[in-house]
Amino acid sequence: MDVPFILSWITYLPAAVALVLLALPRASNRTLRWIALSGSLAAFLLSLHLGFHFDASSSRMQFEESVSWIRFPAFEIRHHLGVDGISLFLVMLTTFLTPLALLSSWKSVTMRVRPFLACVLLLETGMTGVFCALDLVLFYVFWEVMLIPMYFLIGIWGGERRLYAAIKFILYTMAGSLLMLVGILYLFFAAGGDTFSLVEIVARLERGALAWSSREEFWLFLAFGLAFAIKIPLFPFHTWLPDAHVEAPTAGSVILAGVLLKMGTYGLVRFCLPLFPGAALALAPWISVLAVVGILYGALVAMVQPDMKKLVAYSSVSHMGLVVLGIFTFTPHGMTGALIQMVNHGLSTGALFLLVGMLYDRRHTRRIADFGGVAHTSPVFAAAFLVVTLAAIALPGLNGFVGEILILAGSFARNKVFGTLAALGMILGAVYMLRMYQRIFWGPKNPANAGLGDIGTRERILLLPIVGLMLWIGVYSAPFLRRMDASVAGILERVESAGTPGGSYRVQFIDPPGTPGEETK
Amino acid sequence: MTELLWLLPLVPLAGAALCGLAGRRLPKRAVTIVACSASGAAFVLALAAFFELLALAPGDRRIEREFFTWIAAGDFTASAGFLLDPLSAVMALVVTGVGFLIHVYSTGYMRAEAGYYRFFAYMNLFLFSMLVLVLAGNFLLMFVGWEGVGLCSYLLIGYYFDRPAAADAGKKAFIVNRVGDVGFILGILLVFLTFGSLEFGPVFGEIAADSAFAPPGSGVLTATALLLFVGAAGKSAQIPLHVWLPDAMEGPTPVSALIHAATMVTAGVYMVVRCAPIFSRAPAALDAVLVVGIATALMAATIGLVQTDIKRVLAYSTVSQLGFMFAAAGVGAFSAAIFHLMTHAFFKALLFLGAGSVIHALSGEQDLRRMGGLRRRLPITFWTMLTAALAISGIFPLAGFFSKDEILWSAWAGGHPVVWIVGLLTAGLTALYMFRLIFLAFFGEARYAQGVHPHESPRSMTAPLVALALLSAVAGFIGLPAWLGANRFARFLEPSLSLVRRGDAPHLSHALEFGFAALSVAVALAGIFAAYRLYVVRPGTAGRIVARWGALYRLLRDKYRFDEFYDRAVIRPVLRLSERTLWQRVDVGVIDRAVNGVGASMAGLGGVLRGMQNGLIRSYAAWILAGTAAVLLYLSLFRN
Amino acid sequence: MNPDELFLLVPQSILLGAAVLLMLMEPFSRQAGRRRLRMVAVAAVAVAAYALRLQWGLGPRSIGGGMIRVDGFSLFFQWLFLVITGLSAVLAADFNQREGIDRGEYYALLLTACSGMSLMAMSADLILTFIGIEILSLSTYILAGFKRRDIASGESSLKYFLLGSFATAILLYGIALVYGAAGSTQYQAIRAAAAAGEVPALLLPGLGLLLVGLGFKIGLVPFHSWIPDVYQGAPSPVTAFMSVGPKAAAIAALLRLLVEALPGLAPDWTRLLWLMAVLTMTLGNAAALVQSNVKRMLAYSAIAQAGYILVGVVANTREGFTAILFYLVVYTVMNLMAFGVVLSLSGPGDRRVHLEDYAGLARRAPFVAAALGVALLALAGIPLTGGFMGKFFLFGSAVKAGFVGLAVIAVLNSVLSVYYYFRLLVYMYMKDAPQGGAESISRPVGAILAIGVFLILWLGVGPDRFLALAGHSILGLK
Amino acid sequence: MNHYLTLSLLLFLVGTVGFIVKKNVLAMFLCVELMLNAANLAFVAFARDLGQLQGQVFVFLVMVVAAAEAAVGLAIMIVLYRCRGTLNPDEADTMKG
Repeated sequence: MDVPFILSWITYLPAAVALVLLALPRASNRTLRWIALSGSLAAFLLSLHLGFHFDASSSRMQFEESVSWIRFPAFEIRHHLGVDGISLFLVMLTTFLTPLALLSSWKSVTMRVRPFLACVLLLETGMTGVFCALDLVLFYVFWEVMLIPMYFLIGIWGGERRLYAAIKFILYTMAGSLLMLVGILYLFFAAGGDTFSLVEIVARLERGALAWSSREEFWLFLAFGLAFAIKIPLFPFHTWLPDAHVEAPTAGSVILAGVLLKMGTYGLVRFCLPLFPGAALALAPWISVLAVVGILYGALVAMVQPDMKKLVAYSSVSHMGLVVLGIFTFTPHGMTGALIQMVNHGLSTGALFLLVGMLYDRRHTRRIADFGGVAHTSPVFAAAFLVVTLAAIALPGLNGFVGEILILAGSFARNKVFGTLAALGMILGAVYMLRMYQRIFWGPKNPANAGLGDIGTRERILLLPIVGLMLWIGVYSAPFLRRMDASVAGILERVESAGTPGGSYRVQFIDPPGTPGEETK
Repeated sequence: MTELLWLLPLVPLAGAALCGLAGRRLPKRAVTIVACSASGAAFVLALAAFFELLALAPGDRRIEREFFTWIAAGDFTASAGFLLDPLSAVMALVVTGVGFLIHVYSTGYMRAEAGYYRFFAYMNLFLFSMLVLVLAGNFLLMFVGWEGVGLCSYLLIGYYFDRPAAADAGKKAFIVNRVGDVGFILGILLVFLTFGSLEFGPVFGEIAADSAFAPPGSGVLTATALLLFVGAAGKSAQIPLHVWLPDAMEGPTPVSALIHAATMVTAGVYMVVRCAPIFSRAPAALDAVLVVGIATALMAATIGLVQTDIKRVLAYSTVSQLGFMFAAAGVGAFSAAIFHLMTHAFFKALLFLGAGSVIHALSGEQDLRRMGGLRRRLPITFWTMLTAALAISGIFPLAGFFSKDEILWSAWAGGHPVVWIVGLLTAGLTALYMFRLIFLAFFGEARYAQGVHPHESPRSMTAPLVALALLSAVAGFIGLPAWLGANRFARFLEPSLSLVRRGDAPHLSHALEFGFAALSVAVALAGIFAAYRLYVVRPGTAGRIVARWGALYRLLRDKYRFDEFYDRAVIRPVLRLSERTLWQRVDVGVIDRAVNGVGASMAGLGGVLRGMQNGLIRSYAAWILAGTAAVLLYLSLFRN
Repeated sequence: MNPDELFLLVPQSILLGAAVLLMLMEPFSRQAGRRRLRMVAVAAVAVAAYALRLQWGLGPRSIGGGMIRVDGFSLFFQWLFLVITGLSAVLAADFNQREGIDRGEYYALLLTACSGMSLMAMSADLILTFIGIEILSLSTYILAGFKRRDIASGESSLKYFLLGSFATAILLYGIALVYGAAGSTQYQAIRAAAAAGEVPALLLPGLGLLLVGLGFKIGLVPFHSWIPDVYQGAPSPVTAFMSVGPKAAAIAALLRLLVEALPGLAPDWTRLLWLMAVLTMTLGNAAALVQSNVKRMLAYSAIAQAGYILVGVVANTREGFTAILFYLVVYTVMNLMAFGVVLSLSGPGDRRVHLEDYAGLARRAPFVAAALGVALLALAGIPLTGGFMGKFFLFGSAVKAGFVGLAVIAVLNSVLSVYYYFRLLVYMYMKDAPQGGAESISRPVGAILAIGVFLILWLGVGPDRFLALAGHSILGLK
Repeated sequence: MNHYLTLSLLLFLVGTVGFIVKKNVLAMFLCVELMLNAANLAFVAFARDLGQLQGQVFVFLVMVVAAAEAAVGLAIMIVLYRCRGTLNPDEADTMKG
């Protein structure tokens, strides 16, 4: 079965539903919610089609579609979409998490429901578009447009300091992305001024029709890389994240942590590596240092957070550092691990925010110290929280482990110091997550929880698919990893083309400054 | 049966799923049936597998089954596959056998608990994880079981989660184990890096072929072995990662018996033995194992002397015995380590269950100082525990005698006389603290609270005691020392250890070996006698000794102050670093302030501009004039 | 002048004729007939636009011995000015009634201003440019002070008048110097004089003074100081007009002058304008950050926007000029929308123009808030709006011309601008209204807003036609 | 020739400086007139130097413009005086910042 323009359908269906919502003036909130939910579910079902019909043996773009968008005599901007093994699961993650985010707000958002739903759906369009776009301008448009609904989500439905958080979020991310815009423009003119197509420009680089001077490549890498680093967020560009997370409503946090952060690491893999492999190689040690610092720093700071959402936010800094480390190992397993870890982090952190949201709905506080003994009143909830916690700390058999072990294997092969330090993050992860779990759920019965109740049917429906997916990836990750292999190999081949032949260059190059080369197999 | 090997761990998993998901709505009876039949079925399956293995020729006793590819990325592949060989068969038998007995015991012990279903779900899940651990055919799958049992341990220690102590202990156990696990993981990665595989077969095969990547004694092998041993030390509570085990006694007593005595904590020993091909080619690492093992044995035994909580005495005893096992591995006597592991599983599980029976009878009292005189009230408990105490003390012909003696003898024969002496001393101490426990609990006058009427436990609890007592009594005979006949146990294990590199053992006479055995029995008897003098004949003597050696006593009572040390040297500095330095100072004070500072400085610039915009026409005109001058100047100055 | 040339001046004649007509009608029309005055103005604009349409496609012509050029460039700007004038007239209608200044002169002055602007775009002679500027200026001086009883309006008018005439005098002196240096005030002649070997000594200071004069009109730093005060004090519809019309006209004149008359001095003026662009953007944005009066904030924003436009001048390439024209269209739409909302909400006395007055607007008037929101997003340069596309091509032209540093500074400035544009969004959408009460806007303004939203999105999603038009228009520059 | 130009420049500078120094709106406007006339002088001088008539024509144009400017300016000043009762430019500073 071949569905024409399937990626466009997936991308724009939510936006279309959002417009429908805005155009229905008299519908009740309930109706609106159902329409939004079914719209996002439809997008999810369509994205399943991608998963089933994806050809795992190919590293090429699939389900490609390309139509002229803005046409000039000298060049055109194309509406060019496509997915490969790198973006496939991120698209699916987006369509998977959005219905859940909508469902999570079923009861908690009662004010201005219509614009809320529209924002979430528009956000979905933006995110899907980011993962599918293969034209630099199109990518940039999605990248930026997606900020606006997120800004409103934080600013309108957020917590007490929402205005500060919203403006900080938007300014911080805009600063990075606008510099990327300059990078895109430069790239465009350097590539001949006739195409914004990523595929075409990479092809030119591969053919040798286009070559960078090392200075050029360095600055271009930074222009793109900064935008991505802020989004990831890579230490030390992370301070927008705790604020944004804490103030965002549950659905916003879920999407923010679940999908938005991945856009940064995705961008690195999709753009920075194939376009600027030389700079990527040269900067890899430094980026790895930042990543490792982020892993430990995020974990240590997470350890002492009194606010659950802040804790999870800092843990994201730590986890995303691991993903970055995996990417810059330039090993097949490290990079595959990074890709699957993006999905994993989306699931586990998304789920954590859902769970924290459920607590917040009931108690209207996120201070860990205000809780204790919740397991007495809400055993099912406690169990679900435990599973998610364990996934977040990479317990084998759950999804997080698959990603972490692959990343560790990759980084250990590349550099033992980094690998070891990153592994220490596993200890710290257990410390802060279990600390939180213990303080919330264990302990003597707490009269404040008297009215807490256990989670209801809606919330179970919400958690079940996530937990199921966690187990699936944890136990049988092959269907996921297999679909990434070819694309990862393609990227790596591209990166390695920048190293001098023989490969020894590569290994020495990657060692951190100051440490002697280590033997790798 | 081996075709159905996958069923072996899956049966308890199904039990766990059933109990965990539906248990709240099922009657207790149903939970009992599900849980016990799951563990019983697992035991039967393990027996079947064992006999099937036995039916094969010794050289063929190695069955590998691969079910599916679990992780595959690049050249990194890990399959979900099992390896059944004598070593894993013995472990599976011990795990399921003791596990089954403890399940049965728990139906009685936990009867009154509200979280009955939860308890059994965790227990079955534990069996599943433990079986994955011992049956795994590669390092990574082993790690799955490894962390899985850690999780169950965490959950079961924290079973009484409303007690802060239990909750803390669970967390402590998990985190300390994580420290070890990271070592384990790094070891695994080093293995992968060196040999390009994670499967036991290829890796050990290459090592045994004295691979050029990692020749015997090479740094890589030593590093690998040491990292793996860090993992083992974490799981098996060896110095310096032993601190979690005594605290783990906050869990229900059957848990202590199953997880924290008989099975999980011995996983470290199992792992070292499984990786014997590596360890035996890394002499430096082996020495480390030996030193840590024997030091732990002695240290824990000394602490055990002064503990007053019955379960803590047993916990330190466990730590001590685990140290023995590592010492055995350290001197290269891998089969002796497993042998002791097995016998220890029997008698230590028995001791814990007996202690549970005592606690049960005394309505939760765990302090030895408030027991006494229970001999007649709890006859079955007393006799079975006495058997176990004799066994652990190494009295001929009980199981502990054979296994411990083999370790001591191996140490001497392997050229480690100091280890032998320390081991002997520890054996004496073992007898001393064990019989201190027996005498304090069962002899003398009753010191428990008025109104408590101890009575013997129900049959569901005593039956496992008796079964274990029998095993403790006779299990030793499968591993007779050379001067008594053939060590069948060692011979059975042989195929699993065929890749071990062995030095040439000096030929020592059977007479010498017999003499040493007699000596160790004598030392044990001396220990028992000392305990008798101190706690039965002259009960006041202990107090006088304490008074005289106050400092030493306090040191022992405070467990050498490891916890305090960690608290001060690690936990608090890290927290302080995180809270004050990283969070408040770096994150808020530097990074975020820098970010906000950019904004503030722009707003500051805006403020300055605001001031310049003073509303006066003439000053605006002055600006225009100045600007004109600047433009003219600029144009004339920068003319090329 | 032959009939053919007269035909080319028909649109301007219509405007001026209508202006005279309006002045004559004013004393005879009563309150009820006020509508007719407006209709006359709008009709004049429409007829002039139609007349312009007839000229399109005739190819470049010139009148008066090359003093007046009718080419794509001037047609584009004439058309733009007509749109601006027409929209300003419509926007002003209800406001003027409310404020009691609904007089024929108002519309007449708009029309004369329009013809002054058109003259600036068409002129290829410095003297004619000067006259165009003066016609425009005199009209706007009066418009700024149109609320005679209002202190702020009077002050605004005075400031504008004094500083404006001061700047004009400087400009005139510059013209004199150029005349002295080149021997002519015609652009082609100046160009020839500058190209013939040695650059005459007085040409450079002449250029400097011309830049000061035009820079004053555009609002370039450091000649911007009048803008905030005048914009704030003038009646809001006048501010709306001033923020787009004269600015665009001055840029048109600047482009004509630099490209047609002084390409030989390009290294000099690009370097100078580079610096001015940076200063203009940065100072405009930084000062806008700390404003709480929306009109004043938009005034500073207008300064900053001029800085972005200047980027295209600095690039000094066909792409740059195309982008400028495109951006001027976008800028017109978004600024008129923003001011349209401001003047509708400002209430009696034109006083409710503070950020607090916008609190909770999304609740009180969802459509108005949404329209203003779209305009603000466009001003901030968010994709899918014309504002993004405009900046995209402007900065792109700079990058292509090798001014990467300028582009970087420009985008960083855009980040800065996001802060204050979005702050208004914050007030509208994220704060609760203090006193509630639904807002109403007049139907014409509503229609303009709706069309504006549509246009901004169209320009953002499908800009190719407009760009082609702009690209075609700048072919006249040579 | 140079003398005329020097005089013109001098007049121009006097005008600009006067504009800034004077504290009366009317006087400031007269300074602007002075600047315009400086330009006129320059035009005439250049025209004579170049032997053209053009520059002299410009002067008339400028004078017309200046007259219109004066008309508008005086009107504005009258309005200002009615509103505030002063012609001091420094008092017109209600809008700033």
